[in-house]
Amino acid sequence: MMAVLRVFLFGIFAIFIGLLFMGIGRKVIARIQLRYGPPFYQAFLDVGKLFARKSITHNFVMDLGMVMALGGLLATMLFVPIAGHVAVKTSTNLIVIMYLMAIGYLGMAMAVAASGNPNATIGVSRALTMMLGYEVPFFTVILGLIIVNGTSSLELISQSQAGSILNWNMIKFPLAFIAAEIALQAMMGEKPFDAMIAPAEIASGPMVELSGKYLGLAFLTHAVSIFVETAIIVNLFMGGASNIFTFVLKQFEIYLITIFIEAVFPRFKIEQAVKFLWTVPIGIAVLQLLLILL
Amino acid sequence: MELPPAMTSRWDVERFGVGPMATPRQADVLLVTGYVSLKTLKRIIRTYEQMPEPKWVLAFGSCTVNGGIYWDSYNTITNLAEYIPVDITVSGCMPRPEAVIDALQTLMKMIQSGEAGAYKKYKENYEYYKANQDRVLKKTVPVLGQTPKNDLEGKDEDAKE
Amino acid sequence: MIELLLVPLITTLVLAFFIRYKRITWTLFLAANGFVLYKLYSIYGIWNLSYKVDTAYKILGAELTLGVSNNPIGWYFAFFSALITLLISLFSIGFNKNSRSNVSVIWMLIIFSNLGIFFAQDWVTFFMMWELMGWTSFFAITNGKDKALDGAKYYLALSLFGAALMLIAISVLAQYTGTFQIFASAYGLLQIINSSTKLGIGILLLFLTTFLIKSAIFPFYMWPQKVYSEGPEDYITFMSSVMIKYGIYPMAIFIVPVVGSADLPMILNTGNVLQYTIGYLGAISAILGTILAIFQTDMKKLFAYSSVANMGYILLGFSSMTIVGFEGSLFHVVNHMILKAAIFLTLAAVVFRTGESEMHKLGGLVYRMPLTFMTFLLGIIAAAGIPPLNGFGSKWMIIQALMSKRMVVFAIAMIFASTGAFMYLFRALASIFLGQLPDRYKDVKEVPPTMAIPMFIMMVIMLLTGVVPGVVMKPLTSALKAVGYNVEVASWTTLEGSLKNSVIDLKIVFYMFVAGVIISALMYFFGNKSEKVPQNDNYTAGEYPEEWGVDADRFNYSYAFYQPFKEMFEPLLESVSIDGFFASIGRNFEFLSSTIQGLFKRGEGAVLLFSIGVLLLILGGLII
Amino acid sequence: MNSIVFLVVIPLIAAFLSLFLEKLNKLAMYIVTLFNLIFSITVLMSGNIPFNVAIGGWRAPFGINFVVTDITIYFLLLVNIAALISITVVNNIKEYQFYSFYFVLLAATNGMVLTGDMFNFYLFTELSTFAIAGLVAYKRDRLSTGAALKFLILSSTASLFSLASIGLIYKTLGTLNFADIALKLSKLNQASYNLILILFLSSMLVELKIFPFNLWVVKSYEGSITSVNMFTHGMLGTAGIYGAIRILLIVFPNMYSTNISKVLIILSVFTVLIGEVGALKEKNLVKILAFSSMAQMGVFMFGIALGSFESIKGALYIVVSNYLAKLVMFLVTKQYSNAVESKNYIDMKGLGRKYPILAISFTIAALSLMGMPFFAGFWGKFSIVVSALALGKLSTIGIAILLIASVVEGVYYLRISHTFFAEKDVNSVNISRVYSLIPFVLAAIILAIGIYPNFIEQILWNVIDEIKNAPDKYINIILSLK
Repeated sequence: MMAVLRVFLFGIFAIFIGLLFMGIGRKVIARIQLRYGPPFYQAFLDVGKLFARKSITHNFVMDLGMVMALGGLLATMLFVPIAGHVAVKTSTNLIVIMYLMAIGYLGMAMAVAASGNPNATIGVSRALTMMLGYEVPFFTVILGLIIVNGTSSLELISQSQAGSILNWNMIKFPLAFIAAEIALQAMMGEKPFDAMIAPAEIASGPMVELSGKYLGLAFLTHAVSIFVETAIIVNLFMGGASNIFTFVLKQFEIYLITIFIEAVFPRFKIEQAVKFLWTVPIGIAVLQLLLILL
Repeated sequence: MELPPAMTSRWDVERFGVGPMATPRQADVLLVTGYVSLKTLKRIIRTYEQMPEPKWVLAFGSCTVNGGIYWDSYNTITNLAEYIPVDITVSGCMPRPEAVIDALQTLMKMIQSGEAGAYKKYKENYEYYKANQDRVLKKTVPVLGQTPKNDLEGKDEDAKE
Repeated sequence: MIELLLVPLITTLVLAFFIRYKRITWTLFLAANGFVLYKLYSIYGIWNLSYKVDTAYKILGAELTLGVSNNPIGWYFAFFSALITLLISLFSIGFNKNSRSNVSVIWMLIIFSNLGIFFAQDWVTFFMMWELMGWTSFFAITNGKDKALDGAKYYLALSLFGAALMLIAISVLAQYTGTFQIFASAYGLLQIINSSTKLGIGILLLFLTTFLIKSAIFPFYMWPQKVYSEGPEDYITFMSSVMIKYGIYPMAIFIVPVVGSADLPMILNTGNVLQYTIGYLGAISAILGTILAIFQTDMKKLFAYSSVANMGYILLGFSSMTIVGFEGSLFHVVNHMILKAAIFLTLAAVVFRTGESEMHKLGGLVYRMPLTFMTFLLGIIAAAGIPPLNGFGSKWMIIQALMSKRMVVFAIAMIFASTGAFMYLFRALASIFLGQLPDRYKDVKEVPPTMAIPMFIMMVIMLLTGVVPGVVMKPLTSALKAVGYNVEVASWTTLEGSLKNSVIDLKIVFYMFVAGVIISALMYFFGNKSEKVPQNDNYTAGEYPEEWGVDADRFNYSYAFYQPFKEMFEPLLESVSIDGFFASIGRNFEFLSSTIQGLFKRGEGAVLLFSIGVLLLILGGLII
Repeated sequence: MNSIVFLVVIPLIAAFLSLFLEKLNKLAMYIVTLFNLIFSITVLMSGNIPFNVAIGGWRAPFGINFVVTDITIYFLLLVNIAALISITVVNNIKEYQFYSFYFVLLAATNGMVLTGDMFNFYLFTELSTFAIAGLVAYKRDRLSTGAALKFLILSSTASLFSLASIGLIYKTLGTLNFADIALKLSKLNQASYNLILILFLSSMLVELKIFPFNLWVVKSYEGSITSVNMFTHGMLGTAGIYGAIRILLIVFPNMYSTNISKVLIILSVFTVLIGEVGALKEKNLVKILAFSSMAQMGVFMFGIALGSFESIKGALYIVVSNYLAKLVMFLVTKQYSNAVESKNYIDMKGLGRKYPILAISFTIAALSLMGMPFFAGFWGKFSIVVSALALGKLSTIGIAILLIASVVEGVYYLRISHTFFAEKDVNSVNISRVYSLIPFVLAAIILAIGIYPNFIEQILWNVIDEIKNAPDKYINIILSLK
């Protein structure tokens, strides 16, 4: 019973933090663009409204896919240690986390493709291409850290950085951190790597046919993915944290970097994005890997 | 013409939580900006019908109310409300961004108070609207029975609360 | 033991007799497969079973003995292939109702050779079964259809070529070791490598090439797409899930132990030269297979390349030469068998109902074939290696092994391939089952129960092996233990990696996934209700697609699905195309053939050539 | 067993009689062939083997003699069985010339196998050559006349060499008896030995279809009727193989110490390559078989040229497999090509669906020729490969090329089999199912040998034994008469 409650709490927590980050992110972007911006709780309002509205579905795959999307990401989230706490006792294996994350994306892609709108499919095709673009540098970074630590457990990696700030992988392996940051930007689908949603071009891509609660679920999925991705980076590079508050703060720092980049950059074309991801971050990551191996 | 300033730094409609959305599926409010030619009307109707409920229509500028300077054009409708239910209109030719923001604010209040529910009317009086639509849309059927090939400018903007 | 081989053989004869009665043949076929499976089940653990035939045929001064024995790893391969075969044969009953040709006879012969390969005790038996499988596959692929001939010819040529290499390798090996026994000759080969490295490696490479050909590893990766796209779909299912593993099995029992314990120059202290050779071949196959799969428009070709990539993973696992990698590879063999069978069954179902295999001409079939869709969905989730389905565990073990051996290039190749797998798998899903349903498929129905049941069982098996990997890992580890590897028998749900603190419990992963889905489903039910709209009610910027002459086919985005990606890779692929090389070999032979025919047609020079021959003889006899 | 001469005499008498028999010729053909076959079987069963018959009472080194040993009797059987099977496809032939030539051929090939004398061997070879040339020309069109002429020219050129070699032998050794030659040759100096061998080989290789001597093959196969093809293959070919084994292995065993065996290896590899590759693009089924028989003879020659007993055993397996398989293939070709009135195998599409036994027999024969396991050819291929790899660089390269050539062979043969089984409506075609019987039996024998080689293995070891112990088993028998 406690375990069930714990799992549930972790899920709600991730959703909450993710939505909060999204709201604040919008505000920050508005300030950068010299606007006033929406209130920081706007994301909660949006989601609430979306769930309250009637929505349109094309077939059961859309329902299934959206549930799978959020479910997959929530499941991923349960494997990520948050300030040393994990929802259930497990080995917090990085590879498991990376693969589990994919099921969320698959659910999402499936749901939107089921709508039969070409814009959505184009968006998904771009998103998957982008995925190939960022997974490779990101994994190269992870590989370096795994080899250094001799373990693929996220928890152990973050524990190994305990102590002073100088023990953080961010300081020890700055190149890896830079590469991971660039990959993270793409992972979150923020500018300059947002060719998959490109509202002006393909009518917000995957989301084109989502309405009401489907859009709401997509929002939540995005929120959880923000949470998971920043949490992974914090664990990998910033040594985790001793309490949850510090952890969330560190996560927010990571998110803020992403937001800053997002606010000022235009958009890459998809092939440009992949080419960029396969030259700059991979180059940096491989350099770091060589430094580690030799 | 009035919407870009309303959305960007000067007036920043986003502080009320209002932002543009790319597709009707995600939108709550349909803004019909400016005169509605017959071709446009056809698209407006499809877009409107694709929006999930609840949905509202904000008719924008004098042209949508009485045709404006196109009042006697053979190809333009004069009153949008005959074809789709309009919740709120903003008059002026052209209205200022402040007027748009004001209209949106009013619409929100109306929604809260339950006044704005024109989409229900559309359902109830579907035959009426349909008859009106068909009457004018007949004219768009090409003379030689060919389908029209030329593109047209999108005149609809959708907004989300 | 012998009845295991006799039953398929006798069934073949009976089937040949009844070839014109489809109902009888396919039922018999099913029954025979059921018997084989039962028999295999009953001989589990009895590793000293064997059957020998002494012939009077003298070779190398001794009389040849042919034999089969219950070899644990062979049993592991045979059992799971028999399981899959049984399911496919159940599917075939329904599938072949309308087909004109009857492939069951030749297929049964292949099943005979299948068992023979996995249980062969000596190289001669192995070779005999191997060759039998080669030419029977040719007939099974063509199955009386002319358009399948090109692909089948390609396969046959490669297959015969490989067999020729193997024959040379066997003969040389037997000459130096004096035995045809597989296990004994492995030790012999090890000694040869240690004493005269060049010769030993030469023999090893000859064997390796044969096995690479059969498992479609680079540079022989072209045959699956040529063959799978044309052959009878149910047989192709068998081929892609079971037959492609024929190269893996001898690698596992012969190449891996030899390479793993050979004393060869090391690279970066992580592995020896051969290990890296195998690894690079695997890595190239994985990457190339993935990229090529992304570009295909024919669904069967797409999954053919996917098989190539998966074979690459297995080789990568072998190349690590650790027990985790080895277990992972063998586990992946079965996982791939299951998921490929599931996927190809659904493709067969689609072809059965629509008669179309070009993906861009399909679409929206989920409206009509939901069960097929679900099977396919689970299949691609498994193929992408996503937990909680079955492809994950084995891939995870392979990656763990590669990372623990610090083989970074291979690990990155693996990740590249499995992320890319996502691209092509989704593309197949979207193009075949999602999107708009064209009008011509409005009347398509779900497949009949005989075909639906195997698909459903496949789903169950995929989920079962994904959540409880012990159903495969327990026999596997017991088999490895019986062969003499130093392994613990695996537990039901946990998998052990080779890094620190890397035990994953797939049961927990499954529970977490369920928990996530429950939370998410709560959210879903918490939302307002939704309304179902027809497929053509879609956002089109206010346009009516039908007015523009846009039908469902044109409205689907599925032809050039990854166009930007393709543009990036096309120049690269054009420069490394192996296909051109093989095609040129074929062309040169044909050119030579015409020349020779011309020589014999005209024949004015008969006497001249005669004198040349005499001169040659004089040269040989009197001068040299 | 002086009556053994009847094997030659009776067909010769029949050849004279055929001028007058007219319609009874066909019956006579069956009677004579059956007589020959039954007689050979009786000889086999009599248990007197080996024995020697001196014609006219002249003792061995001086007179003409017929020798029957293990090798002889088996080849005698092969020749006569081939004759019997071949004549089953003879029908609607009224011209007495055909029968005369056939009887001469039968006599000559039996004589070739039986004789123990160099000059007699030469005579019988010439006789059979003329008979075959006449039979090839039987169709009397441009193609077959040309083919026959070409064969005649080549074989007479060869016979010149042969005669020269016999002359040389007689000049230097003073004898023409095989056994005597074998004994005395070892005393000859190397150069003369080589010269004799080269001259003799040059003539021999024409019959054995080895490359540059074999330009007659394709045309004469193409130009003649099926029964003549089967005579060429089953009677003349088998007798030629017998000659090669007898003369090269028993009379000239010192060949392996010279470079000639290496030249033979090279020539046979070329033959295989040319045969297999030449057939690749061919559409005419008969020509394909011609190319293929060339290639098989190449493989046989390769096995012989290697010189180890295992490779010779392999070569003998190849002989058996080729002998059976080609007979099957010619029979099937005959039926199918008659049915569709074309020799192009593409026209025979779909026939295998209606007449599966013929097509399956053909496929089994093809697989045996390819050296697939479970068929007779495999054991031959296996033996040759194993022994070739043990015998140095040249043979290793040779066997590699041979194996690659066998890939090509596999492609073109199975392509034909596929065409037989391809989907096509062939209702208008009609073949009597009786014709399926002989191919089926022969194919079953191929399969039986492939699965259970013990029986044939025993026979082949007898043959090898005779080669191994030639002085005891052959030479002394002949020379120590009475």
